[in-house]
Amino acid sequence: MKLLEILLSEDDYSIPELMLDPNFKKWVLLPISVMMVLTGLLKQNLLLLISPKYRGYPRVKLTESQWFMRGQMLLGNGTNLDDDSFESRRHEMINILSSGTYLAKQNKNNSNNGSNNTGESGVTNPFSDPNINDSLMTMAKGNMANFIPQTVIMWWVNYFFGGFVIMKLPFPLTIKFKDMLQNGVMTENLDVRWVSAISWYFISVLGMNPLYNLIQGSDEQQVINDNTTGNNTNQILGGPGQPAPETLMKNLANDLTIATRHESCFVNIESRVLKMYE
Amino acid sequence: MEESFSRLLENYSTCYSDLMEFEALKNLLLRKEKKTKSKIVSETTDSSFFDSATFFGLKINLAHILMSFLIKILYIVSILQVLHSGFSSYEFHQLVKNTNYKDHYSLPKDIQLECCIGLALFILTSFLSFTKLQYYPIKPSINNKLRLLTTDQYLKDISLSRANNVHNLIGNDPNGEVTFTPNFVDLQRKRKEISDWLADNSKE
Amino acid sequence: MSLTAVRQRLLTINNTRTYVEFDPRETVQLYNETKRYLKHGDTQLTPEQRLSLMEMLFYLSIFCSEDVEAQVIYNQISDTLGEESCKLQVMKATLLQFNGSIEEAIKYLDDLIRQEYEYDTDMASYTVLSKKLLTLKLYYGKDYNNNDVNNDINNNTENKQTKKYWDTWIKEINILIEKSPLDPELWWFLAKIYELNRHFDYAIHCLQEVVLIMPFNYIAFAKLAEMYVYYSMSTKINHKDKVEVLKSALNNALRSVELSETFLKGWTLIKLICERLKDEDKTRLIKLANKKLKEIGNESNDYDRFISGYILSK
Amino acid sequence: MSVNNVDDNGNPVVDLNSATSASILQNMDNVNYNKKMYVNVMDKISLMSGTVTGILQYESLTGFRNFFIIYFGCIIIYILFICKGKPSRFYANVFNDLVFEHLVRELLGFVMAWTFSFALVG
Repeated sequence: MKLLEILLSEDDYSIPELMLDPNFKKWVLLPISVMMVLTGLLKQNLLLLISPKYRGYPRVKLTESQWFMRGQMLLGNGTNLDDDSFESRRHEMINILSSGTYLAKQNKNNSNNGSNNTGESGVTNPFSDPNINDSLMTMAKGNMANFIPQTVIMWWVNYFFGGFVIMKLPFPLTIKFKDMLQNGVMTENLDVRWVSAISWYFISVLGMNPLYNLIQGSDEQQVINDNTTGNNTNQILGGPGQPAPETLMKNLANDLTIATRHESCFVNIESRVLKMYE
Repeated sequence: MEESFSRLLENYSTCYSDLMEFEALKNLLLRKEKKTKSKIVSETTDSSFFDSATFFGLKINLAHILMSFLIKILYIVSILQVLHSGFSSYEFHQLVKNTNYKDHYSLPKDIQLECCIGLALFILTSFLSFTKLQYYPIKPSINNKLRLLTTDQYLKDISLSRANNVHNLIGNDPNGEVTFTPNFVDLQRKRKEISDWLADNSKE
Repeated sequence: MSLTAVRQRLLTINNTRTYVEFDPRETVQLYNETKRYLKHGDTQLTPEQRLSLMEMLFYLSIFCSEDVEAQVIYNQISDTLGEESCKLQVMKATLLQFNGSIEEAIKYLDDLIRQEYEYDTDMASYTVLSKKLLTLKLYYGKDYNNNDVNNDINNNTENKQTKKYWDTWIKEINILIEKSPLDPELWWFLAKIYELNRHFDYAIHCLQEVVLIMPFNYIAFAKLAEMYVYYSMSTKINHKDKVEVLKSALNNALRSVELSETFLKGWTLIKLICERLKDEDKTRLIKLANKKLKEIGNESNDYDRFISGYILSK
Repeated sequence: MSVNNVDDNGNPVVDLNSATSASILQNMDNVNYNKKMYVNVMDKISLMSGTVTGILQYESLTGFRNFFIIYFGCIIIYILFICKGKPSRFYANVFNDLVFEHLVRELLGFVMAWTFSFALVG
């Protein structure tokens, strides 16, 4: 609140004017700004490079999760059907899900005749699974790409441009900012508006977003349906930390059993259309 | 060349589920086709016409090219103005700093004015740079021309029923990947159809 | 600006695969235009979009029997991407189909699916390859040689040979659907086959699956309405049910226009169905449909104008 | 989009149970497109007005006042000329989408440009 008061107060009290070497502008302010822009662009491209790669699964596993998703879709989009077709589909899906026709493990056991007993082991160690390690790696990489450039630049600014005041802010701040913004400047009574290089770094970190947008985002792609939303069919059941596919299917079957109240989108559609367009 | 019309009507046969009636309609179109055939064939095989008119649609878009050029110029002018006033302001402050009367001088009016005009011009230009949405129809019309369809809006409708109007306007099926069953196309038949058509047309 | 519109048109045609629906004249024109566009270059085209347009050009060259050029395009794409992706594999199979023999293409795809895609895949790639394999096998394969089969609606249910042929199709597609129940294209194609064989009730079932998967597909709703109309005309059902079926048809048609305001087919179907439902008072709907058709006739593309004008004049 | 990305049903699964009426449904691509157009123009303007404010050597309150005048002025121009007076047709939640959602972003961009040109000129 106090900050707001000071921010909004007309600047009546005069501040002692400092004479700064104009070379500060040339050799401190500009290099930091250029570095900020460049690393921002670099980061974007880096994120593209380390984006997760295509990952495959065995086909049976995908079939299993697709049948599960079909049940979910019936629940979610069932309003698109009339009552009779919804009912018949509901019963069909309940049968399929509760009997586990398309469970991947079952198929495997049938074909290999118990050569592998994966069913017994229960919960596996998440770190022994290479797939999970992969996803953890991509997550970690994404985070690293975000904060490593930040740390590096901050260090760079502090190391090369620390210990002196380079500019005056156009707005006043409370005394609390003194520690942060005049870091390394040994003057107790200097006004907070005189700040060191690191505060220019902070301001540009906060305010760079519009600039990045202008530099790279001006392609006004007007493609009418650009189907880049990716396919949602590749999620698989029983990922890390999830219950077994079998349980999930049973649960969904239960949900479907309960879902007897079906609300079709065709109820009152005529009056709705008339109201919309007439 | 009305064959495309009849083909389209075939898709719309649905509307006339009486097949008999549909046949009658088709015959009507075929008769019409015979009448107009000679004229249209000469148009389709005229390759120079084909080159200029269908591709870039130069005639219609001269105004647009001029407009985008003008907008670029305006951007440059406004940015130069702001830069120039910035430099003037810099010089002024350097001068004033070395005198003892720095509180007595404020920035000269002309610099202020130049700066403000630059900003106003910039804002104006960035609003002018919005263009109305334009589309080419998916299928060329019977004389092989693509007529540029301009809508009267700068932004896209968000409500689903209106957003789909664009598809209807240009004759697009947004779910074509499903409805045309592209993975089940009989390639050999398609090739034959096209080579037959090419043979027919090159003869005439 | 016009370049934007050209780019946008080509990309839309590619994304929706509309080019497989074009008639010969349109195909040849699109082929020339795409070629010229890619040669001319466009700075705003991203590399991905460029590649996808090249894929379209590949298929267009195949359509126009320009096999050499297709091979060149294939080489260009595979130089940038490698041959791992399923789209490239389908393209390769297509090239084999015309440059080598169909058996070769079938064997290539079969091996690929069996040895690789069964164990390490994503569903889209798996189904795309399977569909291509199925197409090759059933359209041109030795076991099902059927060049005489006529797809014409009028004369195929009687012919035993064709019936057997379509039964194979239905069986094969069902096997694929068991593996990948969320692929709308499979359901749609199955509906198409049932429609050809005049099993409209089965076709309705398949289209309802499409609608479940793609809840806003207004084209599918209109198709459903169309199937209901056909179903109501078939001899199987009595008069009382007929009205019910027509009502379902009307509901679906209404849903399609609810999702898309100026959808010509939807409004036409509404007009038609309302005229058939003689017992009930639908004057308001008919009036609305006429109004909308008039609007379409005033401001849509040339084809829709022509058709709406025709329908209104009737 | 790319050749190795086969796409079949990219459609979103939306729970329609709550809203069967299509008048509420929105096309997300268009929503994003409109927002992007708006952000693009506002980004340009806020950076430019920050620069100008710095050149004029405005300080504290005057500078912030400058920002808010330009910001709200541009919103009004945008609504009147680009949205043709009907912003609700293009933006689901007009106040949030046009005023509040990007306020902090544009303000920080403005402050950055302001500080920068203030320091360079002064």
